[in-house]
Amino acid sequence: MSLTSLPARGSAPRPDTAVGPLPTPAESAAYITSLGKPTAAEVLGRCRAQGRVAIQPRCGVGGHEEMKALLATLEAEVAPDILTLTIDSHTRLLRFEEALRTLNLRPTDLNGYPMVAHGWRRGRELNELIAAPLEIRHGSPDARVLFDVSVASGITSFEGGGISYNLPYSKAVPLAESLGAWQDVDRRCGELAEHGVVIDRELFGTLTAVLVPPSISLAISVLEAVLAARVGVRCISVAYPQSGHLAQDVAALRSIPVLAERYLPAGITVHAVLHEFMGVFPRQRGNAEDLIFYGALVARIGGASKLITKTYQEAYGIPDTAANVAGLRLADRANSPLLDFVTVDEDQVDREREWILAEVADLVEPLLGQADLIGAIVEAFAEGRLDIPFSASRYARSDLIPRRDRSGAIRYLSTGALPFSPAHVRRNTELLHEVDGPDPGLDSLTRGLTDDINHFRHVFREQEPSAAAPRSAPTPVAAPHTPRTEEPI
Amino acid sequence: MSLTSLPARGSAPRPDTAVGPLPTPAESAAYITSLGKPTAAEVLGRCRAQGRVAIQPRCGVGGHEEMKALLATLEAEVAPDILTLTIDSHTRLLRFEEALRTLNLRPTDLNGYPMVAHGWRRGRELNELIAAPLEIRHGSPDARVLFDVSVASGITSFEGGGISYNLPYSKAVPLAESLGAWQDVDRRCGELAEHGVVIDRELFGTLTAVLVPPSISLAISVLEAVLAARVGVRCISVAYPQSGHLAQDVAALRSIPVLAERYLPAGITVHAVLHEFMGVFPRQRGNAEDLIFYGALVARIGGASKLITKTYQEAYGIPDTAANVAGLRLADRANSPLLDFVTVDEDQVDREREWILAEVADLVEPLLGQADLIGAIVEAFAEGRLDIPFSASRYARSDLIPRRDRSGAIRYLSTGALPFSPAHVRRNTELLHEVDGPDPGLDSLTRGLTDDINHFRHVFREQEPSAAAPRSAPTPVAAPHTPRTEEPI
Amino acid sequence: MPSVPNQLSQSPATRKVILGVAASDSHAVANHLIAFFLRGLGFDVVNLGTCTPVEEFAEACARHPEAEAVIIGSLNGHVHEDLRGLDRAKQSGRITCPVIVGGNLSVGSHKDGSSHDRLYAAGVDHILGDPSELPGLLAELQVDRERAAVTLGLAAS
Amino acid sequence: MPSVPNQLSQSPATRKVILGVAASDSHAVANHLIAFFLRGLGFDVVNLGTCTPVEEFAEACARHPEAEAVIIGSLNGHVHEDLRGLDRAKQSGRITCPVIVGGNLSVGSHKDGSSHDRLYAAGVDHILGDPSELPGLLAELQVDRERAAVTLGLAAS
Ligand code: B12
Ligand code: B12
Repeated sequence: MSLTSLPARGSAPRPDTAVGPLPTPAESAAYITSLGKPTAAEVLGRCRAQGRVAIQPRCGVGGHEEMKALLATLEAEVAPDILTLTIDSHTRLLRFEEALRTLNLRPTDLNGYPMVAHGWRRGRELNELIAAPLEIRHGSPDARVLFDVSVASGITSFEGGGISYNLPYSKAVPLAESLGAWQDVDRRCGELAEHGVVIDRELFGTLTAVLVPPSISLAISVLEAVLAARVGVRCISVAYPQSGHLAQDVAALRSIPVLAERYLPAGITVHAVLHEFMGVFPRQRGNAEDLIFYGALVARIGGASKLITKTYQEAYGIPDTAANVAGLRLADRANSPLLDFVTVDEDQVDREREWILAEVADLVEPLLGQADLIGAIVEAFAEGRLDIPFSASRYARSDLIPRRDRSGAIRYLSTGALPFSPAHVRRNTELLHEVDGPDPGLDSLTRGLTDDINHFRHVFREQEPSAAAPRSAPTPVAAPHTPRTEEPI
Repeated sequence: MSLTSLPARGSAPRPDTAVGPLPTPAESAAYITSLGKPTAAEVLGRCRAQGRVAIQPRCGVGGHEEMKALLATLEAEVAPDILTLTIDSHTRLLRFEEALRTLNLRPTDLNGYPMVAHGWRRGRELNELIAAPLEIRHGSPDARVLFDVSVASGITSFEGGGISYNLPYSKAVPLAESLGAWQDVDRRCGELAEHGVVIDRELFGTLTAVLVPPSISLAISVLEAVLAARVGVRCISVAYPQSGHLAQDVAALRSIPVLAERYLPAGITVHAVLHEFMGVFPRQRGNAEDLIFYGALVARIGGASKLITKTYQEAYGIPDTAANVAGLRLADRANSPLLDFVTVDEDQVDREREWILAEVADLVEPLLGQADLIGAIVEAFAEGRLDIPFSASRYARSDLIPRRDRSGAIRYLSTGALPFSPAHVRRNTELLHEVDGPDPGLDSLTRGLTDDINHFRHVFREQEPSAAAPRSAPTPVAAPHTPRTEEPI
Repeated sequence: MPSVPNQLSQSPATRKVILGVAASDSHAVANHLIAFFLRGLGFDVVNLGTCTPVEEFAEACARHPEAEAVIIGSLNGHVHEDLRGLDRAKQSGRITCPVIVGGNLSVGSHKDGSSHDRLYAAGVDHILGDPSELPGLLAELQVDRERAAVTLGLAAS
Repeated sequence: MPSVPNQLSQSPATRKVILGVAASDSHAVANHLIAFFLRGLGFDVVNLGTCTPVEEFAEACARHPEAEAVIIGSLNGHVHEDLRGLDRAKQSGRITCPVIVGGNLSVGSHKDGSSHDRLYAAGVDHILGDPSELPGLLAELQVDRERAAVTLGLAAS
C-alpha cells in the first residue's frame, strides 16, 4: 500500500493493549468451534429457514467496559439475532495511534470500538459475554489487521469490500490497493472455511448511502461477491440500502438471489440484507420510528435474511443504548406473524426487478468476462463506466446524478459514462422528465436534488420541499456536477 | 335504584374531599368554553378529517399527584390525541366509601382514579394541566354522580351505556335501572349541547371482551346509541373490540357508519372506535407488541376515528407509565404515511360486513319499532333474544356460545334464543363444523373454547393449543353452558 | 343466567364448595371456567358469581354449613379492600371453612410477595396461583379435616 | 472526481476559501453541497474533500496565502482528535486565516456546549450551525480584515 494513500503510521506496530501474538487461523477456528455458539452464517441460515428477518443493530463505543455493557444490555433487552462491534473511524483508516490516544484520553470521544487498540483477548471477552454471534462493521479500505484481530476474537461475520469500503470511506486510497487488501481478507476466509469455520462476509452495498441507485449498489456487490467467491468465501451477505420506495426496494432485495444464481458459482450461500434507510433521517422521534418500521417491513416483504436497524436518534448522533433497544424492538415487530396479510403490487415489483437486473447486467457483464477482474474494475471507475454518487474518494468520478422520480424511486438523471443501453437511459430520463420537465434549469435541478436528499424530512413535513416554498435565505444547494476537489500535493 | 341492586352506601353523601356544591350545567359549559382547548368531539372530528386515527390510552391511578404525573408524562412523551381518567372499581360500583378509605390508607391499592372522592376541583386541575381533552372511562351501571363530577371538571367525553356498563360490570343491577340511569346521563348531555358543549359519548361495545361476536357488540351499541340520540346526545363513539380476525374487524368497523346511517337520526355525529384486543393478552413483550401494532393497523384500515391502546404489561396488571408510553408510541406507528400501501382483501371484508349488518338487523329491528324501547330491551335480555357471552350479571343469560372458526373469526356455536334467521344460524354452524366436526363431544368443545379464549397465546406459541397437545394435569376448561350462579338472598 | 340447571354433575354431589369473585370485581370468565371445572370433578359448586362482598360469602356459609371451602377469585387488584371484614367474619364464626384465594392479587404489573402476606394477615388461609391446583388443595384439606375429626373423636373417647 | 472543472464560477474568482472535511471523516455529501453553494456565490473554493488532516490544510494555506478562511466540516464526532495540531499550526504561522468549523461536533446524540469550548480552546475561531451562515460570517471577516488593514495603514503612516 502506497505511502500517499494511507498514513505511514497505519502500519505502525500494534499498540501495547493488544497483547500477545495472534493465534493462527487453525487456532482461531478451533477456538470458534469450542465457543459452542452458532456462527453468523448459521444464524442467517436458521432465520431464513424460519422465514424470520434476523435483526441486528449498529453499536460501538470506545471503552471496553462500556462496550460490554452495551452488548449485554442489547442482548438482555431484545436479544438481536446478531450483534455488532462498530469500529471507530480512526481504526477504520489505520490511524491506530489516534485511536489509542483517544481511547486513553477520552474514550467517549470515539465513535466506535477501537478493536485493534483493545486487542483480540478483549475481543474474546466480548464474544464470550454474548450468546449471539458478532459482526464487525467498519469502513476500512484495508482491513487486514482488523480482520486478523476479529478472527482471533472468534468473530464470525465481517463487513466490507474492496470497492464498498473504499469509495465511501476514504479519499486517496487507490482502488487497486483496497481491492488487493480485501482479496487478502477474503482469502483468509477461505482458509478458515478449510478449518471448518465459515465467515459471513457482508458486502457494503450501501456505499455513500445518499440516493444510491439500486443497480449501482447491486452491481458493485456482484463484483465484490465474484472476487470474494473466487478466493474461497462461502457465505456472502449482499447488503442493499433502503431507498425508501417500496416497489424499488422489494425488487432490489428480490434481485439478489437472481444475481447470485446468475453470476456466482454454485455452493456459495448468499443472503439478502437490508440496511434501514441510510440517508438523511427525519428528526422527530415518531417520524424516525415510522421510517424504521417501514424499513423492517420492506425487509420482510423483500425476503431479506437480515435487517440492520437504525434508531430514532439517527439524525442527532450515535444513539444511546435505550434508543438502540427501541429501534431493534420496533423493527422486530415487522416479523410479526400477524402481518402475513401485508403484500405489495407484485406486477410493479416484477417490472422494477427486470429493469434493475438489466441495468446491473449492463454494468457488470462487460467486466466479468475479463481475465484481470480487479484491473478491469479499477479502469472502469477511472473511466466512469462504474461510478457512485457523492464519492468520498477521488477514485470515483461521481458523474452520475441520481434523482427521485415522481413516485419517489431513485433514477438516473445523468448516467455519466455508465455503459447503459439506450433503452435504459431513455426510461430513466422519461421518468424524471415527469418531475422536472424536459430541460430543468440548473437552479431547479439543484433544489430538486437537495429535496431528494431530504426526501423523508419532506414526507413527514418536517421541512417543506424547496420547490413548493422557495427559500429566501441562501441555503446550500446540491451540485449538479461534482465540485472540484483539489489534489493534495 | 333498588336496594338489592347496589349497596345502600352507594347513595351515601359524597366524601369531604369533593368540596363545594357542583356547578350548574350552564356554569360547567361556560367553564369548558373558557378552557380554550378542543373538546373530545372536536379532536375526533379533526382526526377523521385528517385521516389520522386518534390515539388514547387507558390510565388511572389512585393518588391525585400521581394522576397528574401520569397524565403529564403521557402528554409530554407521546401527546395522545385524547387522554383518559380510568376510574377505580369501587367508584364504578358506587362504593364511594371504600374508594375514599383506600385512597386515604393506600392509594396505590386503587386500580383507577377515584374521581368522586377527589372531587371536581381536582378534576379541573387535571384538565387544566393537559392540552388534550379528557375522557372518563369506567364501568358504572349508574354513573350519574360520576358524570356530574366529570362535567363540572370540564371533561368532554364519557364512556358507557345502560347495557354495556351493566352486564360486564355488575352482578345484580336490573337492566331497567341501569338503562334509566344512563338515560339521565344522556339527557344531561343534551342539556349541555344546548349550552353549546357537545359531550362525546363512547358506547362500550367491548362488553365482556372475551369472544364477543361482532354482531352482538354492534347490536347493543345501536340500541344504546338510539336511546342516547333520543334524549339529546349529539356525538356518539361506537367502540368495537378487536376480535383478532382482520377481515371481521375491518368489516365490523366499516359497519358502524352504515348502522349509523340506518338506525340513527340525521345530525348525530358517529365515530367508529377500536379497542385494541381486550381478551387474554400474550405475556411476552414482543408478542404483546405485535398484537398492539396489529390492532392499530386494523383501526387504520377499518377507518376508525380513534384507537384505545393496550400495553405490553396487559397480561400482568395495570401498566406502569413507561409501558403505557411505549404502547401509545407503537400504536401511533400505524398512522405512518408510509403504510398507505397496506390493504386488505376488500371482497372478503365486504362479505363479512354484509353478514354482520344482517345479523345486527336480526337482533335490533324487532326492538327498534317498539314504543317502549327500554322495556323491550329488558325483556329481550330476559328471554335471551339479546345476550352476551360470559356475563358478569344475572341479567343476561349467556346462552350464546361463541367459538373461533378455522380462520380465527368469532362465530356462534350456539345462538341460544337469539332471533337469527335460519340462514345466519346455518352459516355460523357450517363455519364451525370445519373446526370441531358436526357433533363435537363436550370435552373437545370445552377444550376448544378455552383455546379460543387463549387464541393469541397460541398464535404466538406461548402455549400449545390443547387439541394439539392434550394436557395431562387437570386444567380449567370452559363451560359450554353457563355455570349455575346461586341467587344471593 | 342463574336459572340454567347444571347438567353435568349428575352423580349426587357429595362435596360442596362456595365460589365467587370479590366485592368490587366483575371479572367473570375465570369464575365461569373454575365453576365448570370443579363441577366436572364432581363438586357441588355454589357459585355466587362476580361482585360478591364478604357478607354474601358469610351468608352462603350459613346456608351451606357443609361447604368445604370458600374459593374467592380477584382479578382487579382490589382484593385487600374487598376482603376487609373477612377476619371478623371468621373470628365471629360466620365463616368457618378454609378460605382460598386466587387471581391477580395486587394492583400493577410488578408483583412481590407483600400482597400475599397482607392476605394471610387478613384471614385468607390459602393462596393459589392456578385453578388446576384447587383439587389437590381441597383433597389435602379433606384429609386434614378427617384427621382432625379422628383426633377429636379420640380426645372425646 | 477531481478532474471535473468547475463550470459555475465563471466570474474571475476574487475571494478564495479552503474547504475540507476533518482527518478521520469521510462524510462527503455536505462537503459537496457546501462547495457548490460557495461557488454559486462566486467564491473560489479549494476543496480538499474528505479525510483531510490539519497538515493538509496547512499545506493548502501555504499554496493559497490569499485564502480568507479555512472551512472544516466534521460529522463523525471525531473533530477534537482530528483537529489536534491546529493550535500548533496557527502558532507557528502555518495557518493564519480564520478557521471555521461546522457539522456534528461530538460523539452521541445528546449535545451540550462543552464540545464548542474545547474547539475554541483548540484553535478554532468560529463554529457555525448551518452552511447558510457562511456567507454572512465571511463578509464580517472581510470587514474585520479591511478595518485591520486600515488601522495598520494608519499606524504605519
Ligand atoms: C377480559 C378482561 C376484562 C373484561 C372482563 C369481562 C368480564 N366481565 O369478565 C372487562 C373489559 C369488562 C374488564 C374490566 C376491568 N378490568 Co380487566 N381484564 C380482562 C383481561 C384482558 C382478561 C381477563 C380474562 O378474562 N382472562 C381469562 C381468564 C380465564 O383468566 P384470568 O381472569 O386471567 O384468570 C386466571 C388466573 O388469574 C387464575 N384465577 C382467576 N381467578 C382465580 C381464582 C382462584 C381461586 C384461583 C386459584 C385462580 C384464579 O386462573 C385463571 C386461568 O389461569 C385481563 C388481562 C389479561 N389477562 O390479559 C384484564 C385485567 C384482569 N383487568 C384489569 C382491570 C384493572 C380491570 C378494570 C378494573 C378496569 C381498569 N381499571 O383497568 C375493570 C374491572 C371493573 C371491576 N369492577 O372489576 C387488570 C387487573 C390489574 C391489576 N390487578 O393490576 C387486568 C390484568 C388488565 C390490566 N393489565 O390492567 N376486564
Ligand atoms: C450518509 C451518512 C453516512 C454515509 C456517508 C457517505 C459519504 N461518504 O458521504 C456513510 C454510510 C458512509 C456513513 C458512514 C459513517 N457515519 Co454517517 N451518516 C450519514 C447520515 C445518514 C447522513 C449524512 C449526510 O450525508 N447528510 C446530508 C448532508 C447534506 O447533511 P449533514 O452531513 O448532516 O450536514 C449538515 C450539517 O451538519 C451542516 N454541516 C456539515 N458540514 C458542515 C461544515 C460547516 C463548515 C458548516 C458550517 C456546516 C456543516 O450542514 C449540513 C446541512 O444542514 C448521518 C445521519 C443523518 N443526518 O441522518 C450519519 C452520521 C453523520 N454518521 C455518523 C457516523 C458516526 C458515521 C461513521 C463513523 C460510522 C459509525 N461509527 O457509526 C461512518 C464514517 C466513517 C468515517 N471514517 O468518517 C454519525 C455521527 C455521529 C455523531 N457525531 O455522534 C451520524 C449522525 C449517524 C448516527 N446517528 O450515528 N455515514
